[in-house]
Amino acid sequence: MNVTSQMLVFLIAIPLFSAALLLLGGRALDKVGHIIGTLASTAAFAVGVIEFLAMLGRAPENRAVTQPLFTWIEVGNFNVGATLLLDQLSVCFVLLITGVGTLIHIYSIAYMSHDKDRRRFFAYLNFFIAAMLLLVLGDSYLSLYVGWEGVGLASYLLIGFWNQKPTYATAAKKAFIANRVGDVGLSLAVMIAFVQFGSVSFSGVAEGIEAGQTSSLALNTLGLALLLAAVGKSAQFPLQAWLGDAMAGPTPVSALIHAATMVTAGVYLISRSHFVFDAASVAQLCVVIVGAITLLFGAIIGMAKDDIKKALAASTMSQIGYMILATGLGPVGYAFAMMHLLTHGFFKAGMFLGAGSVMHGMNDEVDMRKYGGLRKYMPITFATFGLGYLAIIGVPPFAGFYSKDKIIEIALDAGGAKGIILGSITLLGAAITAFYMSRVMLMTFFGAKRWEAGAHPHESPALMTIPMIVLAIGSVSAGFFFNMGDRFINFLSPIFHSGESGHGEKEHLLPPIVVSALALTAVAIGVSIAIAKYGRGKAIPAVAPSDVSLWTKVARRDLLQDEFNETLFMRPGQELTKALAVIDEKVIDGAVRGVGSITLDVASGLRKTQTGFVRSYALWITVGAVGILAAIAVMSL
Amino acid sequence: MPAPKIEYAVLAPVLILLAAGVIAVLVEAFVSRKYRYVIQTTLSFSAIGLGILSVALNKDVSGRFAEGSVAVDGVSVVLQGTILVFSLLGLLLIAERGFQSFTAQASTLPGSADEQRALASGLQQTEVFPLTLFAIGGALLFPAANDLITLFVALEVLSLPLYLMAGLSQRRRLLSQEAALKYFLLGAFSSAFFLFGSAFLYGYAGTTTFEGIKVQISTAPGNDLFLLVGLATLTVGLLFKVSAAPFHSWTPDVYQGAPTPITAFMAAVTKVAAFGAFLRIFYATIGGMVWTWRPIIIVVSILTMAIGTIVAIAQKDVKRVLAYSAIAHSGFLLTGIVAFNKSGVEATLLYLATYGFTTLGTFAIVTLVRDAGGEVTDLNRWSGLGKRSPLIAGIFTLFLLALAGIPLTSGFVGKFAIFSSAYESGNISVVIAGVLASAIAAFFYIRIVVLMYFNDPQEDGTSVMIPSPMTAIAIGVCALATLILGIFPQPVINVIDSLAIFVAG
Amino acid sequence: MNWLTILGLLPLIGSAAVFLLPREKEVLAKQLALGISSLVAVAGLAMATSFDRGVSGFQFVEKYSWIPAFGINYGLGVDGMALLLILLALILTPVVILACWNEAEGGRWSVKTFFALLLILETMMIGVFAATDIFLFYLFFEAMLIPVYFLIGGYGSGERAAAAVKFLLYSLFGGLLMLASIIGLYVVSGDQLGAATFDVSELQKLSLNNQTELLLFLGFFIAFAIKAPLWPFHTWLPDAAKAATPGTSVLLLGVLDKVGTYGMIRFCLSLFPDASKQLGPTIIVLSLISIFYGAFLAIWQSNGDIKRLISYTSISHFGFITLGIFAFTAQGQSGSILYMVNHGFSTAALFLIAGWMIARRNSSKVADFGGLQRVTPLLAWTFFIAGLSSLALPGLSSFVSEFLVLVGTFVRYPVAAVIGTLGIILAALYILIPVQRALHGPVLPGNENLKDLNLREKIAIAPVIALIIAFGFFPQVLLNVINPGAQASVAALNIEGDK
Amino acid sequence: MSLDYYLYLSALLFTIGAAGVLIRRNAIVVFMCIELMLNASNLAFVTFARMNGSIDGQIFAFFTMVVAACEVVVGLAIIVTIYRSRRSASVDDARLLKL
Repeated sequence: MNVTSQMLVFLIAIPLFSAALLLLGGRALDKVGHIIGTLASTAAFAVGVIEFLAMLGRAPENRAVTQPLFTWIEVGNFNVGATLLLDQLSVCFVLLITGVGTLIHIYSIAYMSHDKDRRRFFAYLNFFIAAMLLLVLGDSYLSLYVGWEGVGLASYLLIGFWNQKPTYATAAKKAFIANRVGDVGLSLAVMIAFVQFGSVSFSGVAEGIEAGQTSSLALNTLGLALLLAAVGKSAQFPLQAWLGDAMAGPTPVSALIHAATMVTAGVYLISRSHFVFDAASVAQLCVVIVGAITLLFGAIIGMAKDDIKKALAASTMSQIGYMILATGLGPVGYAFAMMHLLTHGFFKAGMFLGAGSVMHGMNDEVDMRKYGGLRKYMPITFATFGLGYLAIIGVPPFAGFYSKDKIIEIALDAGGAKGIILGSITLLGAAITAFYMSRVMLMTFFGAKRWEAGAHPHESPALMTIPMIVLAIGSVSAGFFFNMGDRFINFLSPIFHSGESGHGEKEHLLPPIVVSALALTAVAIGVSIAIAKYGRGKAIPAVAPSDVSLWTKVARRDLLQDEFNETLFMRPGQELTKALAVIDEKVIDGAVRGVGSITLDVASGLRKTQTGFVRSYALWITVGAVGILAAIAVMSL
Repeated sequence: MPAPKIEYAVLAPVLILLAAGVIAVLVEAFVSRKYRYVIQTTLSFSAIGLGILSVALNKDVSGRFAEGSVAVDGVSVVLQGTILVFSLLGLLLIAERGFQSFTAQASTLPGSADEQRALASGLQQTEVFPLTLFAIGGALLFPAANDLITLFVALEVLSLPLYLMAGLSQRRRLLSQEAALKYFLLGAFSSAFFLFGSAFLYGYAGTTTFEGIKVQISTAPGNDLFLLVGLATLTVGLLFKVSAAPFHSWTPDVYQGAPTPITAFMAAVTKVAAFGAFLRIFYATIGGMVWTWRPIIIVVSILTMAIGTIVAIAQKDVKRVLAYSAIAHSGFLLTGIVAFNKSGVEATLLYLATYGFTTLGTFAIVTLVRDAGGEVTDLNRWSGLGKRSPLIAGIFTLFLLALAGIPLTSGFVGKFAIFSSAYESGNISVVIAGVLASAIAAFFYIRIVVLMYFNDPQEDGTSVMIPSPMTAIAIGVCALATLILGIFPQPVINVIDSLAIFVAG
Repeated sequence: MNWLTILGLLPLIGSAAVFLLPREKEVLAKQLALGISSLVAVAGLAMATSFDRGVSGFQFVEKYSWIPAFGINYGLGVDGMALLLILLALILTPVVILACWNEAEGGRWSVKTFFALLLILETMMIGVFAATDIFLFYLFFEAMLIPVYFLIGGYGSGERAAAAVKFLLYSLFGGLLMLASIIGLYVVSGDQLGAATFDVSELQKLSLNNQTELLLFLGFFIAFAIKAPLWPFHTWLPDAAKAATPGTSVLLLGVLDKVGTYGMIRFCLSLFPDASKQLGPTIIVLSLISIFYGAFLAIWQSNGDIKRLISYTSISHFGFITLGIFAFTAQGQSGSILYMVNHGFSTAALFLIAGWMIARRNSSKVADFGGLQRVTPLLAWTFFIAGLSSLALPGLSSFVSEFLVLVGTFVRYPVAAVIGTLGIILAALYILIPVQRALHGPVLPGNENLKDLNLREKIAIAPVIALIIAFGFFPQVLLNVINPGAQASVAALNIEGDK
Repeated sequence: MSLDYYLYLSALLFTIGAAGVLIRRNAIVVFMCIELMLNASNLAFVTFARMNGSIDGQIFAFFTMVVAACEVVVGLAIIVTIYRSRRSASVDDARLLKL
C-alpha cells in the first residue's frame, strides 16, 4: 500500500543546500543572500503544497507516502534506514513550517536589513527549516532524533546570532543544554524501542505494541522517555527555563522557532507516538499533568512580564501546555491538539511579527512600559496584532475560539474528578490569557504615550506588514476553515483512529454550547480586569513599581525557575568539578608522583648504608651469612 | 699407585693461559722496558687466541678429567668460550695506549717526586698483563672445577690478581688503593667462609669431588648438620663473588675505585665465571637439596634486584650507577638459578653472553669521556653529551636500552629467556619482582639518556676522546653484538641449546 | 604480494631520507615528508580497495619465522578493525605534517629530525596494528614509545621533559606488565600446544584455569588501560598532550591511544574470554567513571588550558569505547570500533585547530581567546564543527558510534546505558562553555588582528572535516568493514541474550 | 675425647676470627684474623680426614696453606702501599669511596 514519491527528499535538500551555499559563499553572496534564502523556503513550500494536493487526490487509506533513501546504520539486527515518510500528520507540519517559514523569511529581509550578517542569518534559517522538515519527515525515531538535535543546533545558532553580547551567548548555551537534557530522553526511548521491538521505526514499534510483545512497565518507561524529550524541546515544565532567555535571538527567530515550529516538535513527537501513549496509561496521565502545570505556569509568568517578547514567550509556553494537555486526553485529543497547534502557529507568529515591527519602530525598545498609544502611529501593526489578540483569547469567529474551545471541551469530558480539575484549569488559563493579552494590547497600543526621548514610532515597511497581514487572515479564517464539517478531524482520523471513538456520541459533562459560554465568560472576566487595571487613562508608571504583592515579585522572576535550576544543578555541578579537579591533581596524580618520590627517598636511604667503612661491609657479610645459616636451618626442620 | 693421568688436550685452554702468565712474568723481569709493552700484548693476545681455538676443539668433549678434578662438558665449553671472548675485549681496553689508565709505577707514593719521574719517563710498567692472564686462567678453571680443592684454588687464582689490578689506576691513586684494600679484605673474608663451607661439605660427604657429594646427598638425604653448615657458608662465598644482595657492598666502591678497563674486565669475566660455578654447584652437585636452597636464592634474588635498581636512582657517579646496574643484573641471573630446569641453564648462559657484551661496551665508553684531569664520571658533567658527540652518545643510549631490556636489543632476549624459564619452574614471584625491578631500572637508565640528550653541554672542559683503534674495535664489537643478539639471536641460541648439558646428566 | 611490509617500510625509508638531508634544508625536508606520507596514504587506500569485506578473518597475511627457539615469527595480517585503524593513521599523518608545517621551530633538534620522527612513528603505528604475532605486537607497542618520547621531550613546550618522562615510564610500566603476561602465555602454550607459539589464532585454542587466566588477563588489560587512558591510569595524558606539539598530540591521542582499546578487543577478549566476562561489569563501572570524570575535568579546564581540555574530553570518549567493548554485544563492539575511527578524526580536528589558535595568540589559556567568531570566522567555524562532532551531534560521525555503543550497552546493562547517556549532557557542556569563551563574546584586546586560516591550513583541515560529516551520513561504508570482525569476536564469547 | 670437640674448637676459632675482622681497626690485625679463620677451616679439614679415614682432608689443608701464603703476599703488598701513602694502616681511614 505504500506509495513512494521522489519529491520528499527535495523538501529537505533545497533548504539544506541553500544554507550550505550561503554559509560557504562568504562575503560574495552578501547582497543576494537573503533572496536565495527566501526562494529556497518558498520552493520547499511549493513542494509541500504539491505533495499535499497529491495526497488529497489519493484515497484516505493510502495517503501516506514514503521515500527510502539509503540504509543509514545496519549492525546485527539494529537496522535503521534513512527513509522519509509523509502522511496526514506530517503534511500539516510541512505546510506550517514552510508556509509560516516563508512569510518569516520575507519579514526578515526588511527586519534584518541593517544587519551586516544578514546572509548568515538566512543560512541559519534555511538550516532550521531543513532540520525541522527532517524531524517531521523521518520514518523512524532515529532519523527523527537527527532532525531533533539539528533543530536544537539551529536554535542555538539563531538565539546566539548576536553572540558578541555575553548574555545572548549564555542564553544560546542554556537553550542547547536544556534541549540536550530532553534528548537524553529521546535516545533512551530509541534504545527501549530497539530492545523491546527489535526496530526503531514508527511502524515497527506500532506493530510491536499491537502484538503485545512488551510489559506495561517497558511501555510506560518508553512513554515517559518520550515525554522527557517533548518536555525538553517544547519548553514544558520542568525544562522550561530556557524559553524566556531564548528571546535574546532576533524577533523573526522567536516568531518561527519559539512560537510556530520548534517548540511544537514535542507535541508532534507525542502525537506521532500516539500508539505508545494510548497503551501506556501512566505516561498519558503524566502528559496531562505536565500540560496542565505548564499551562498555569506560563500564564502566571505572562502576567508579570513587562518585556513584550517575554510576555509572548510565556503565552506560547502556556498555549503549548494546552496542546500537550490535549494530546494526553486520548485518541480524540491528538487531532484537536494539532488544530490548536496550527491556529496557534498563525496568530502567535503574527503577534511576534507585530511585536517585532513595534520594536522596529521604537528603535528596539522591548519594555512595554515605554510604549503606549501606538495605535495611531502603527495602524497596520495595530490591526494585525489586534486580530491575533482576538484569536488567542478565543473570541468566537476567530481561530483561537474553535481550537481552544474544543480542548476545554475534551478536558471537561475527561470524566469524573479528573475532568473537572482539568476543565477548571483550562478555563482559569483562558481567563488569565485574556487578562495578560489585553494588558499587552492596552499597554502597547492604548493609554498615554510613555515613550523615551527621541522615540518616534513609524509604520514598518511593506515587506514586514504583508506577512503580518497574511498571518492575521490566517488567524481569522483558519479556525472556521478547519472546523467546517469536522474536515480537519476526518483528515487526521486515519492516523489517530480517533474516528471510531466517535467524538459525537460520547456523553458530555456539559453540552458544547454551555462549554463555549463558560469559556466566553472566563475571557470576558479576564478582559474586564485588564481594562480596569490598565485601560481608560490609568497612569502606567514608566518604572515597574516595587511595592507589589509577593506573587508579582515571584512571577517577575519567572517563578524562580532559574534559581531552582542553579541551586539544584549548576552550583553543585561546579562544586563537584572543582572538587574533582583537586582530587585529580592531588590524589591520583599525587599517588603517581608519590610512588616516584617514595622510591627516591628509599633510594637515598639505602644509599646511606654504603658508609665506606670496610668493617661495616664485613658486618653486612656476616649478617648475611648468619641469615642464610638460620634460613637453611629453618628450611631443613 | 700409577702416575695420575692428565689429559692435556682437554685442559689446554687453562694450561695455555697459565703458561702465558708465567712467561709474561719472566718477560716482565728480563725484557727491557722499551720492548716490554709490545711483547706482553702480543703474548697475551696470542694466548687468548690459542685458548679460544682449544676451547672450540673441546666442543663435543664431555667427561671428568685430571683424576676427576676438572669437568669439561658443554656448559663449561660455552662458559670458557664466553670468558675468553670477553677477556679478549677486556684486554683491548687494558692495552689502550691512547690515554694512560694505569700508573707508571705502582710502588711509587701518590703525589711523590719519584711518581712524577716515573710518569715523565713515559715508560709504562706492564705488570698488568701477567696479572690479567692469571686471572683469566683462574676464571677458566673456576666453572670447570669438579672438585672442592680445584674450585677453591681456581677462586683464589681468579681473585688475587684482581685485588692487585684494582689498585693500579693512574688518576686518583688513593681511591684506587683504597678499592684494592677493600676488595682484598672482603674477598679474603668471604673466601674464608667459602673454605669453611667446603670443609664441612667434605666432612659430610667424605670426598671432595662433586659427584661424590651428589651421590652422598641422594643416598643419605638426612638433614645432616655438617651438610647444612657447609652448604650455607659455601653459598655465602659464592654470593659474595657474584655481588648478590647482602654481600654486594664491595661492588660500588671497587667498581668506582678500580681503573675503568679493569672494572669492565671484572664486571664481565668474573660474573660469567662466578655464575658458571654457581650453575655447576647448584644444578649438578647439590641439586638434591633444591627444596632447601631455592627459597633462599629466591629471597636473595629479589633483594638483589630491588637494591640494585632502587639505589641506582640516587647515584651521582656513572661508574657507581653501572655498578648497581651490575648488581641488579646479578639479581636477574639468580632467577635463572632459581628456575632449576634445562631452559634455566640455557637462559642463564644466554643472559651472561648478552649482558657481558653490553657491560663491556658501556665501561669502554666511560673511558672515553675525559677532561684534563682524567675520566669524568660525575653524571651532571655528562649532560649534553648528545650534542657533543652524537655517535658515542647514540651507542651509549643503545647500551642503556639493552641494559633496560627494551625490545630489539640483546638485553630483552636475555630477560625474556630467563623470565620464561623462571615462570616455567612455577616461581612467578621472581618474575613479577623482575618485571617491577626492570620498570624501576628503566627509570635511571632513561634518566641518563635524558641527561645526554635533553640538557645542554656545560662548558667545563669535558670532551669525548677519539678512541684509539683498540677501544674503537672493542666498542664496535660490543655494539654490534648487542644489536645482532637482539635482532637475530637464533644462531647463538642454537649453539647454547646443543651444548647446555652437564656431564653425566 | 606482501602489502603490509611494503606499507610499513615506506615511511621508514622516507624518514631515513628526510634525516639524511642537510640540516638547513628545512622546507625540502617538510615537502619530502609530506610527499612520502601522502604516497603511503594512497598505497594504503589502494590496499583497502582489495580488502574482502565479507570475511571476518585476517587478510594480507604474511608469516616468516624469526626466532624459532622462542616460537616467534614475523606475522602480519589485518582484519576490518586493524585495516581501518591503519587507514586512520595513514590519513592523519600527512594531515599532521601539513598542519604542523612550522611547529618544529622551537625544538631542541633540527626541523628535519621532527619530521623524520613522525615518519618513524607512522611505521610503528602500521606495525602495531598489523602484527598478528603477540611478540611482534609487543615489540611495536614498546618501540612506539621512543619516537613519541623524543617528539614530546624535544619539540614540546612548557616542562616538556618531565611530561615526556612521565609518559614513557607510565607506558613502559604497562608494557612490562604485558611482558609478564606474554611470558605466561608463552610458557602455557609451550605445555598445551606442544611448540610454544605467539600466533593469536593459535593461542585462542588454549584452555587456562581460572586463576592464571585472570592473572594473564590483568597483565594485558592494565597495560591497555594505561595506553587508552581508563580512569585511574590517565594522569599522564593531560600532561603529555599539554607539553607536546599539537601535531604530536593528534597522533598520540588520535592513533596511539587506540592501540589500548584495539588491544583489548584483539587480545583480552579473544584470548581470555572467561576472564573478560568475569571482569566485564567492573570494567563497565570503570568506563562510566572515566566518562564522567573526563567530562567534569574538561568542564573545569574551560577556565584553564585548552590542550588539557581536549585531552580530558578524549578520556571521556575512551570511557565510551571501553564501555562498548565490554558490553559484549554486536552493536557495542561495532560501535566502539567505529568510535575509535571517528574519535581519531574529531580529536585531530580539535587539536590541530587548537594548535593554530595557540600559535596565533601564543597562549593556550582558553580565557585569552575571545570573540574569535568576529575576527577569524573560518577558524571559529572549523573549531565549532569539530566541537560538535566531539559532543556527538547527530549528522556528524561520532553520534553514530556513540549511539551504537549506548544501544549495545543497553541490551545487556540497561542501567549502565542510562548513566552513559547522561554523559552526553556533560559533553554539551564541556564543548559549549569553551566555545562560548573562545568564540563568542566581545573581541578581547590582543585578539583584534589575528589572521584567519591560510591556504595550507585549509587544505590540512578540509579532509578531516569532510570525513567527519561524510561518516555522519554514510557510516555504513565503515560498518560493512567492521561488522564481520566484530560479530565474530562477540560470537566467540558465546554469551546468551545477544541482539 | 671424640673428634667432635675438635669441630667445636674449629667453629669457635672461626667465629673469633670473624669477630676480630669486625672489631679491630688495624689492617694487619684484620688480616691476621682472616688467616685465623683459614686455619680454623684447616683444623676442620684435618678432623674430617680423621673421621672419614681418607687423606683428602689433609691434602686440602696443604692447598689452603699455599693459598694463605699467596694471600699474605698480595695482602701485605696492598696494606704496605696504603700505609706508605696514608701513614696509617687503620682500616677506618679508607673511607673516600662511599655513598
